[in-house]
Amino acid sequence: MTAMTAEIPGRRRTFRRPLLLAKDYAVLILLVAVTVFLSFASPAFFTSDNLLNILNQNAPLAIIAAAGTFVIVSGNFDLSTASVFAVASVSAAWLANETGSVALALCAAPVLGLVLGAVNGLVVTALRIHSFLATLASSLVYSAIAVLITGGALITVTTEGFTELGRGEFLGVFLPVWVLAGVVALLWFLLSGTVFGRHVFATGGNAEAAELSGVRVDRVKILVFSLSGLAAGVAAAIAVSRIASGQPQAGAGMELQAIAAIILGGTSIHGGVGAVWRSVAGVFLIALIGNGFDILDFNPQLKDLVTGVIILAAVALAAVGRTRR
Amino acid sequence: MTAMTAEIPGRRRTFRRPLLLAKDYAVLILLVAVTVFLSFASPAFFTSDNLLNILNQNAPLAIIAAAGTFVIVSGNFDLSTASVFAVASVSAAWLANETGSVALALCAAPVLGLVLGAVNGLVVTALRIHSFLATLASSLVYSAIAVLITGGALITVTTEGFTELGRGEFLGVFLPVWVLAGVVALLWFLLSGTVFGRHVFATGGNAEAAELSGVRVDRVKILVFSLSGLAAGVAAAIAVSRIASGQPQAGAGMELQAIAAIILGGTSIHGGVGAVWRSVAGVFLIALIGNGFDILDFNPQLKDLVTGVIILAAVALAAVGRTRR
Amino acid sequence: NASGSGGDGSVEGGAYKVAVLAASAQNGYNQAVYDGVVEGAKDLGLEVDAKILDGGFDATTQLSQLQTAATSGEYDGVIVVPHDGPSLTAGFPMADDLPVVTVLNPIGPDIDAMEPQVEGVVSTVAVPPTAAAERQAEDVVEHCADQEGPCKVMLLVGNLSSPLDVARRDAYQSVLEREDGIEIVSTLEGNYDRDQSLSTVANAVQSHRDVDVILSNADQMTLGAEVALTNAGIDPSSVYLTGGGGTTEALQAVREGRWAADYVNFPVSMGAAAMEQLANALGDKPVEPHVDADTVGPEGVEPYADADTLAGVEDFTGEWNG
Amino acid sequence: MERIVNAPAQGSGPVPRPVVELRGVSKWFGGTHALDDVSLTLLPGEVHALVGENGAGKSTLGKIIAGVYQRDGGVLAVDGEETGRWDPARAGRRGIAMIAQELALVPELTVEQNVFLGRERALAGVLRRGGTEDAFGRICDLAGFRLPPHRRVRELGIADQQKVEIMRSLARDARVVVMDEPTSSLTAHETEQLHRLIATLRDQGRTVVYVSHFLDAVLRVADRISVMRDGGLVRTGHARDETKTSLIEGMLGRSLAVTFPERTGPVDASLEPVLDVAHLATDHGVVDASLSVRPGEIVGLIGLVGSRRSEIARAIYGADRVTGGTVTFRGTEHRRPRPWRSIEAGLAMVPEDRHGQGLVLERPIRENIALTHASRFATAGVISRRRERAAVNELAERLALRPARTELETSGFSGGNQQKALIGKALLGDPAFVILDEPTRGVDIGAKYAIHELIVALARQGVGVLLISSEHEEIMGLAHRAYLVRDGRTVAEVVPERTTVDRILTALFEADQHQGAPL
Ligand SMILES: Nc1ncnc2c1ncn2[C@@H]1O[C@H](COP(=O)(O)OP(=O)(O)OP(=O)(O)O)[C@@H](O)[C@H]1O
Ligand SMILES: Nc1ncnc2c1ncn2[C@@H]1O[C@H](COP(=O)(O)OP(=O)(O)OP(=O)(O)O)[C@@H](O)[C@H]1O
Ligand SMILES: [Mg+2]
Ligand SMILES: [Mg+2]
Repeated sequence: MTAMTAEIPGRRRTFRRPLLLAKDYAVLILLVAVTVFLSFASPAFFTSDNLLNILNQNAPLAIIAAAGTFVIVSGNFDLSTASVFAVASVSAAWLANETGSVALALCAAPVLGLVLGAVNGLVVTALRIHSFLATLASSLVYSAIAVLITGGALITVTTEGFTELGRGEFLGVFLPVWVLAGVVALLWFLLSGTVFGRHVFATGGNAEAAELSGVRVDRVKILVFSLSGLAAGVAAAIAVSRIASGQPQAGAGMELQAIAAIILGGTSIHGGVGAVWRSVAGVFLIALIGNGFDILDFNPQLKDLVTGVIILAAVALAAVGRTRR
Repeated sequence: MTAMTAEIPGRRRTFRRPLLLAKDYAVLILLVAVTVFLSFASPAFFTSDNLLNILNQNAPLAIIAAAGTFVIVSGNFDLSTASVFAVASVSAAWLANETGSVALALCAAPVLGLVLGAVNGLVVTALRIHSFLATLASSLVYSAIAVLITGGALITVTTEGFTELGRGEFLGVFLPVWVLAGVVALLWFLLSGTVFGRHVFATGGNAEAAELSGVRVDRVKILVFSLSGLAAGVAAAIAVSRIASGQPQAGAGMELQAIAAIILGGTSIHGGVGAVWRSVAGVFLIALIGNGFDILDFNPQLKDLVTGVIILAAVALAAVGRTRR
Repeated sequence: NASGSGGDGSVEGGAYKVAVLAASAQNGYNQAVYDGVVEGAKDLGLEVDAKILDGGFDATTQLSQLQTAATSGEYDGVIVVPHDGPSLTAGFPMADDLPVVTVLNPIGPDIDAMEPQVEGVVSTVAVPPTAAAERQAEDVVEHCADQEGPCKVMLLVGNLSSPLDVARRDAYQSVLEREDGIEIVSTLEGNYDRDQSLSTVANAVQSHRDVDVILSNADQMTLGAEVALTNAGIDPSSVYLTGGGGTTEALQAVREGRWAADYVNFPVSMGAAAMEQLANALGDKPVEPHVDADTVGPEGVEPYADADTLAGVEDFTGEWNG
Repeated sequence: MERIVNAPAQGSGPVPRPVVELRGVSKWFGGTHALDDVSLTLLPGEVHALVGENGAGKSTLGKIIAGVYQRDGGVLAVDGEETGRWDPARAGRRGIAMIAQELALVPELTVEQNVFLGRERALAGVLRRGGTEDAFGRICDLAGFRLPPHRRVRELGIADQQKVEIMRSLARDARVVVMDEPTSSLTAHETEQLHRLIATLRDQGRTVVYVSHFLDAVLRVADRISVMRDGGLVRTGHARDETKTSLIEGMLGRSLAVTFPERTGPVDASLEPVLDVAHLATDHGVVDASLSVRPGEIVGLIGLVGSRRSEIARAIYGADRVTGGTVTFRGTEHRRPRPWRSIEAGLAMVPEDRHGQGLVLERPIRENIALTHASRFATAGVISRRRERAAVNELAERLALRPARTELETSGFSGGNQQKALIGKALLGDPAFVILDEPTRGVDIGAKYAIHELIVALARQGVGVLLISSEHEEIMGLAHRAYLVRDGRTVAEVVPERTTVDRILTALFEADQHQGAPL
């Protein structure tokens, strides 16, 4: 920056580090801010019990959001995760009761999720339609299937050991937290360190350029939707095992919660830019707000208001670093 | 937003006529097909009573979808329409009870909608964030406001004449149908016949190019969100007058129904392409399916399944005309 | 008595701290239960600090809240209005064994079993949904018995992907289908929403203008159905309309003869009853494991109400509106 | 050097008041100082050329004048009046328009709608149906070329899109038009037309800012030339005082001989062709294309804009669906070609539209260069960043990528440097055959020379090259053989060494005259 240039008031003259950090790490900054605030506000907050609880409770959503990152980065939308979750839940519950085999039932959920996700991918690529509409339609179909499997009723699982996955512990930490950690580590690596991940970014950034660069864009899309379905299935296995019952409404609204968390994390809705850790951070930022409201004596009718304002704050923080050119 | 998002745009395409029709008018073709089917399936279907009844019921949603077309064509999303609808509903109900003035109460709804919509537009343009996240956040804030207005309870309106707008008739046709017709005609013309409409297309097609051409992209966005909010307010006025009560959950889910109908109609989710009539056709295609289920006494648990399959059919029909590159 | 089984709160503040886990804090019914808890505490002469938590009609959220309430050490007891009773099972046994009273729905795998199903739930203030629905349907049977020719019934139930409502529909069907003269002409989903019920009934009426009975499990839906009938040019009082909930508007409609009957709930009294049982548990007094919610209402108010039963209790206008 | 039109009498008489004046303007992008204290005046009735290496800051300067970018410091004055807030709409109202280097059109709108965007003919906001044809016709006349007004822009090739940009700036009736490399996709004939148009505008008293890497053309059309280097202004001088050599010296800070590198010797005619195309046809305008390329041979495609050279390339590469004919690659038939199959077989293509078809702008340049061959640096799908970075950095050095920071986001690179990355991307996989569609589009004179050398070096290594270029000299100077293309057919084969551009063009034009106008 030379000294002689006239200054235009209010305009950034030079590049400042902290702003860039704000732009890239808005979600982390807010996550830390909320954590610090809650730690001071309530002694019950910063206890390992409470923190592990938060992790445990939100493991299914975080798993779905982590895999959903691939979908969004590839420039697509998956609005069917909640329905896939429902189908996987009721199927697992039904199988557990029918066969009495816990392993079979709990493995069936991810497998079914994978299959339904792959179907999404096939529909999107074969019909060449935008995934928003395709998965909206498939979500209707899937949730109807979930209703038909159960007849709308509740399937209560009494099979011995069925709740082990959802409620068990290992080294004092709930199993779902371990699963979450494993899934996130794996997906993080898959997106940022592998050829497949590279192709996902390229597909979302510029599908035509990707195709011309030899990326098999259709295959990438199918894989990405399969992954999202698989994750919904894993999440369903955890959740169904935790509550020991399957019902078709399970997971309702999760698809939008996951997308909101992904974008809140900083992954671009236009595709091409994003990271798995961001989505996980997004999930837990929203979860912390909810936890704070439960722990502190706030009027719960304000929870949505505060969540909305904090989302806007995250976004505004990210925008500060991005001045107009 | 720009041309290079998700799908690979086929370069120069050559088309065959009938397929071209299928591609462009898939939603109309299905609308006709479903109408014909239902006319044969039930004598109660193709009666002026029933058809007017369908128009009447879906007038609020159709109004929201018609205005939402502008948002989608401009390359944006409005996920806050349902919350704007809720705020406008409860405010109108509250005002009617407080002031006893029906006119004031019912005019307040559109005005409030306009204001909340404009706020959306300002947030989107000032923070330069994607409207998906911005309106998701604002929808949380707005629905919290709706809850705070009512304290979470229901407001029953007993004011004389309050239900006139929602239940009244003119020339044997329900007033909401007249309102719908007027709004659709106006918006159709606004999008296809005015400079503003042209700029909406340009903004969605390539915001950068539009900006370079001197289109005030930010102003277009603010207007587009204001319009969407205004429509949600008008829809709320109709709905609240019809049921004579306001409650904060009113309209829940409407935002996604509207977007689904818009895209089902054939408006591109990437922006730059679309029409008001398409969205209205999309609304009524879905509405016909629901009407058919109620009239024919089909198991309502299958409604979602059939709706999903018909959406996929519409989309597949449109895809037939679109050959691979 | 305040130091009964006490968590930290009671020792320090001398007051019980109670978490009220609402299925949604933004819902009139849940709000009424909460009001009942507060009133009930007052009637018992207890100092109670009751905090309402918003489940947002979301099973996961509510489960989180339950677990947070258990681990935070903030509360002495919990009163729940489960959004989804079966999924709350996962919260039990609770980390700190707080006494839990559930209102409206049981916690546990069986939605019709009122005795506590999981360890930690001390009392259930509810009516089995199937039993209530059967009772509503029996009133319809009685009405139809007086009628000549086939009796055409429309079922208007909340949401057929919810096990609770499916159980209700099944109960309606099993009772009504036993009778020869009764024909169920349509089964509709009203989603606890006036506007949606209005639409769906308006549609169905197009092909069944001669409907005799609309049997609904929620007042909001019946209110929508009523508008639909009026719009279609049918006098609502010529149809046997019945709802569920006992809202102010519903009771008024029954009294005015627009509706034939209503199944009345007493959310405020249920909240008070729940508080009473919780206080018993905290005070090491005997606890009733099942409080029949039909019996908790004010003196003389019959839960399965019609104009006749309401005639005797003029000043009962319902415990909530929503 | 012969000028098209005589420059207006400058130097004699009072100096006219500048329309636009920049004083000490600077611009930062993150850590990059894109413009450093630049002062410049634009006079009415002049053609003011900007020249400089890739990344010198020409586009940035143009965009600041047109309001696309905000300056970080300095003064911008229009008609002697300092501007405060400045954006394209305000600039437009003050009579300033821009043709962007990277095409900025609305693909879903028609040609006519794009041309009049922001300037719609309307009454109280309601579009007027009639009258637009006349206005459109007038602009076509002025511009000297015609386009179908109701065709969607997305259906146009890149050259026609560039024409739309030109027409759009005309529709603005601007006093100042910034043209950022307006001819990079145009053929000689159209470039000539544009130059005549520029002269007309100048003679009407308008100002044209002309950014170009074609120094001969710059010297012919410009009145004054500003030379830029590394974000700074080296000098502004009268065109008559400059020569190609002086400009190059100013731009690079050193001299450089600009000729075509020595062609490799003729290729043994008995060699098996590496690529053999027979009667190729697609849905996208290729009717009957036959050609062959031997290892080490550079073969050109010569045609007018719209002759479907790019479509032939795409068909061979598998980007468009082939409906007839055969592609034989290294002796085996390339069935159902798809880009990934081509790449696996050892074929590479540099597409003509670097933004639409070439690069993922929001990713780092490293990922872009490595995209096609990421698996080369991977074991079991896991990429070794170290190996990847080493390979990419080496290529970046060979191509003189500026800035030489391969971790930066691609969108932050100047047009010419993005083009270099695109070429690097094709070369990373050591292909046996490359298709180069406008490989030097928008690169500076030094880089162009480097790319030419690279092409020749490839041929020396035995790689077959299919070269498409709107700069016919490029093909004449580099190719061993060339095919003439018209309407999706290969119509004749020529040996550039034995003919001239003029003769070829005459042949192509005459053929076109017989067919009637291409519209
Ligand atoms: N949007 C941007 N973000 C970051 N850096 C940028 C951006 N635009 C330009 N730059 C940087 O500014 C410098 C000047 O770029 P500019 O595009 O003006 O060059 P140019 O002279 O037009 O080059 P070319 O001849 O290649 O088009 C370059 O170093 C470039 O990397
Ligand atoms: N399928 C088609 N239908 C109609 N017009 C077409 C079609 N394909 C190409 N065109 C027209 O011809 C032009 C094609 O130019 P194209 O890019 O194919 O040719 P080119 O010889 O490669 O020229 P360029 O120098 O532009 O690359 C387009 O601008 C378009 O107007
Ligand atoms: Mg440039
Ligand atoms: Mg070309």
